[in-house]
Amino acid sequence: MQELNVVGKSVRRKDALDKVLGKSQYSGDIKLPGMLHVKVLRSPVAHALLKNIDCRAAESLPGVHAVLTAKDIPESNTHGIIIKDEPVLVMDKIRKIGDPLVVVAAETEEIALRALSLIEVEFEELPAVFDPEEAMKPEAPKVHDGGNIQSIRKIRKGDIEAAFAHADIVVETSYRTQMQEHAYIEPEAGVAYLDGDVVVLRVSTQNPHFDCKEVARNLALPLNKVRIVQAPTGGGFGGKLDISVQIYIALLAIRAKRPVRLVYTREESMLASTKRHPYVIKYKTAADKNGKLMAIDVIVIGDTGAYASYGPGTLTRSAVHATGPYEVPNVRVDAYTVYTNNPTAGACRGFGVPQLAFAHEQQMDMVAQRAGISPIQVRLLNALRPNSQTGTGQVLETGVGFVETIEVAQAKALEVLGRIC
Amino acid sequence: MSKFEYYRPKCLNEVFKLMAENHGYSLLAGGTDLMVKLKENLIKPTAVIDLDGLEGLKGINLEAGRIVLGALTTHTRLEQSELINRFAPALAKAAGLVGSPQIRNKGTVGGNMGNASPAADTVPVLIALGAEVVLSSKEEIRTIPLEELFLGPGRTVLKPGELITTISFEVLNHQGCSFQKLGKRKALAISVINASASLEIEPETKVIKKVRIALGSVAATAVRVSAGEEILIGNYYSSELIKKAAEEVSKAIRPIDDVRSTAIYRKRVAEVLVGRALEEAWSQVTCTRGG
Amino acid sequence: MDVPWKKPGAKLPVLEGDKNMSKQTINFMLNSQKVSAQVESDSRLVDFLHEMGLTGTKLGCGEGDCGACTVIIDGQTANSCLVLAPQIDGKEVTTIEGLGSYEQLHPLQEAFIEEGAVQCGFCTPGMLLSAKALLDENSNPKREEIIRSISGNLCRCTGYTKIANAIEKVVRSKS
Amino acid sequence: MKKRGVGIGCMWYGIGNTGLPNPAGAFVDWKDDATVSLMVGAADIGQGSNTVLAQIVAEELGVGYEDVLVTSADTGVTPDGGATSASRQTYISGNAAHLAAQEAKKVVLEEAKEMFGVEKNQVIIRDRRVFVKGQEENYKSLEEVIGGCRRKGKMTIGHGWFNPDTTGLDGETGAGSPYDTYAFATQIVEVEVDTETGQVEVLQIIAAHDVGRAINPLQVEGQIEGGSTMGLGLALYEEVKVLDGKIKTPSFATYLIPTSMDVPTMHPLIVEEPAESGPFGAKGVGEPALIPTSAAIANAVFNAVGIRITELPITPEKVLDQLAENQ
Repeated sequence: MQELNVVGKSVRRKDALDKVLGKSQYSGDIKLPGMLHVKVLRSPVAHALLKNIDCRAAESLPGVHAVLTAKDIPESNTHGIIIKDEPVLVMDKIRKIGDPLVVVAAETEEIALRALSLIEVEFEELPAVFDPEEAMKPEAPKVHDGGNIQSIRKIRKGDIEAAFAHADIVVETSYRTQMQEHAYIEPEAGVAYLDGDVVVLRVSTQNPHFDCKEVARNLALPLNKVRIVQAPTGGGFGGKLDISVQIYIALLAIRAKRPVRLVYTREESMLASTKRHPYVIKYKTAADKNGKLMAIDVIVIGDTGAYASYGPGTLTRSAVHATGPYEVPNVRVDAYTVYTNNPTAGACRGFGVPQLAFAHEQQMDMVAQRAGISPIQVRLLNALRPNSQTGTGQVLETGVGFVETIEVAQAKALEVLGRIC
Repeated sequence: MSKFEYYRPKCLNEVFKLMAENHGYSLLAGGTDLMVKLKENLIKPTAVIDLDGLEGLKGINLEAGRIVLGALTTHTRLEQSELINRFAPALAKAAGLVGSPQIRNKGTVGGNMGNASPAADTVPVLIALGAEVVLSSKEEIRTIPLEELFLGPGRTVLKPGELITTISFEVLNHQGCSFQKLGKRKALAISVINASASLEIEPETKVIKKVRIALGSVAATAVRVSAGEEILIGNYYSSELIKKAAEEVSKAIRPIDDVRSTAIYRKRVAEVLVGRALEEAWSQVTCTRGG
Repeated sequence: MDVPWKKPGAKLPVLEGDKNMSKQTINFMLNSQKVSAQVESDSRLVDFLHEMGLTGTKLGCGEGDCGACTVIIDGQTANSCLVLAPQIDGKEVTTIEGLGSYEQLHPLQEAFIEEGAVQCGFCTPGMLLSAKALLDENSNPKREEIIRSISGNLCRCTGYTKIANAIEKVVRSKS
Repeated sequence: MKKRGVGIGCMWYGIGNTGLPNPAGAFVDWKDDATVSLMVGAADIGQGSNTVLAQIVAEELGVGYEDVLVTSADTGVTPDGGATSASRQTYISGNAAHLAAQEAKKVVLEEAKEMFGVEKNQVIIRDRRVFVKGQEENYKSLEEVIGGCRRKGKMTIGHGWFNPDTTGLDGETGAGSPYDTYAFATQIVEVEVDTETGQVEVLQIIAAHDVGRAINPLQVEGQIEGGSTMGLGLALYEEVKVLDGKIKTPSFATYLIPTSMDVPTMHPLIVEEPAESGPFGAKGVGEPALIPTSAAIANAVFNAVGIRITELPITPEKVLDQLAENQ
């Protein structure tokens, strides 16, 4: 590769100085003159029809400046990166514990919290579904009107049946992976204020331009009347891709005509943010007697919880990556994104690939064992290399450094562990 | 967090007076548990009495063959104390496995007891060491064996107006003590289960004279399990005997399922931990303490 | 989260804070400067510091489980979310604002930058204070002691290795 | 008894969104004194995109890294950079910034060509100096050349945007080219399993990652170490426990991520197989770092004690159960 001056050098991070001095102003550190504090009332039940919300007592509490419900959202009352299926504030149906019902802006956090305790909510609980495989059955309670199978992503290549019929080695295993929290150390937070007729937000976010569109759409504002500035963000890992505080604070800044701030507590962050999709993976691998892969047949079920969020994108990526970094001539994958009344799962570092890696890498070791070769041999035998074809039929002409990663790791293992796999 | 008055008295009499005047008081020793309870609104005191001003309750002393710990001794002090490392290294070990450096700097041995968590790390060691606690009130000073302090999670025999002032245990020449902890990670880990054992031997014959086995996180309070002790007393140490004693302990306990683990797992590893604790105690008594 | 919730017809919760509690005056040393301030009896140190404009101390969990709010009190680290503001009366408190400045970084701050120990930065102030407290007490700690000294500070970005490297670098440069 | 084992985990990861347009834009304003203002939509959430993007621009413009001021993720100032996700910002926003820099550079090269009286491709800009190939001693300062542009009323600004060359996936067969480039990795881990308590300890992680080109090697290592640690959490500790829709682990006391004491010795290894379409060959590394870790750990547990844990996380309870079943 070409020798370069700046690229390839470990220069000092742009933001490191402010960070080591404690000078970086994260959203929760920002204090604006006359700033109000926001709290959110959330559902304690997983599935219910919302009948009535009585905010009168909260509204009349001294120090409270605005109490908003779904009725106060000028337009849309929906958000979501792929499908707009999540309400800003619930209008008629609660789909998970933690669904937002009311937002309050008050002089202090304490008053805002007290206002929440004065709100009366009437609801009618509905039968709920918490298991994705149960949710796929036709008789399961419906989380959304369209049914619980949000989408299916299919990959089809070659002739699966023939490959399995001729295989010397067949390995079939079911895997389950858990729900994971992103656990960034900075909980979600943001401030909003008016600059003339523009509402300006400084928020902890991974995607300000998306936030801008969602705020504008729900507030019925043109995009040039909403300005989102990302504040220094204390980690994201996919969990700050979805809307968190943005629409609430924009709404309340406009309503109260005062700057507002909303900082989630850790518990609220855990309750309201998305998670890594828990997966059920049924994985079947066919190989010849030498350990050369012939086919994979995979079913993936991802529990996306109450809302789609990045679910369909995650399951699509899982389907594409289901082969692992290997050449597999015959492929069948069905990846289901399923709604339940669980916490919403969304984007999480790795996007559905860690779950599949957990499966395909154990499959590879089992194939190796059956073929009587080492885990490294089975990988080298099947590795994607320049001009290999992927499970979706893409030919990777260049930029395929997979084998080198095996070799480099193997050499290091010999050096520091004294052995290889 | 609820509104309360904050006091920092300088002497015990002032503490007694404040406890008498404020019925809804909470005592603040290190605050590492109290502050969490306040935050979660699990308690709503009208007064918080900070004991930090009671300098006399912070020391570690050797008095007439007993180690005396002021109730306000922090875990960091315990862990670093020369006296403790010399006479009760298992206690130093347990203190060093509590929470994190920040928690150990603040949290105190007395506070940990007052909090009465079944998972407290220093408690099983102190029970194994045969510790007694001194409870003081305006009216009386009483001394009870540590294992009698606890009634259940968060509940002690402390009466209104009473507080833990000192904890003490006898220093024995031919005794070894140990601590074993199983957490879900290596720091900031509440014990899934912990165990301590002390062995006292007859110096001439090496016959086991006295045994105490205590476990945490297997019941509503830290518990002493005599079932395992009886097997060992009057016998010579052997790995088969240890195994048997550990099995007895495992049979005797009735742990529960909770967010950290399962009852079945706890029963299984109780046996492992008690076995390891007895081994560790034995190596203490024979190697480091001269036997 | 403790979800504030009320079913129709249920009795209103008793409201705290109706009584007017007296404020307390506290005197303490903050980053080597004498400070006298009025504090509410139930305010936490971390919130009080923010009120004073010292926002370098971060709040990550409020329960002493993450260490983002670590400060040094009388030479020892503490989670400032687990300390009441009135408790620091008569004490000496060091926050990240007392560690270095744009003009003169603390060697630990310099090393954190150089060694790539900073990513999102939210754990950084607390991490630096834990490291400082260690080095103040022990100028030549072993790698294990370094790692243990930051075991009360969660970091989700770096995997800790580069943080330990940075602290080790300062130790090596001193010895 | 404690038994050790070694396991391998591999992965591939397509950089950018799957078979969907996901462009990013950038503006470059090369100022009179040859310092640069770069405006990008990419949100730096701690992974360090601002730093990397400044390096790319500085490299292209022949200025120092410190010469580049980055303003990012402000919808009032910066073009859309898309999400900081899919390990895409170095690759996609990096290309956008690179293109924007190239556009601004064109103006300067044009001016230099006239000043030196040579063809444009003969002119080189390096270390804030402009010179004709092979005649480095005869240089002009960048400020001088930019000044020349200004005197003619020329702005030295550029914009760029990049969208990876992909195709959508067929609805029935999934056929298509959903990503322009892929990152690859191999991780080898060593574990120690306590057969009596079921506890698994990871002793070492060797993580070899093909990142195309490491724009900032220290940051790449930081991603590998941090990602592997998150992968370690996924493998052994972390689980949001949910019962009837209610989270039973709603705090950092109950939801456990690795602490400093849980992290093994790390051996991050950078492999550079350039992506033709990447800025200076760069791909991405943010997510790949986490992907193979739990797989490698599961395989290492098998290697150590002969049990296959097929449900994450690999808890001591599951290990003991399986060990008991195997006996």
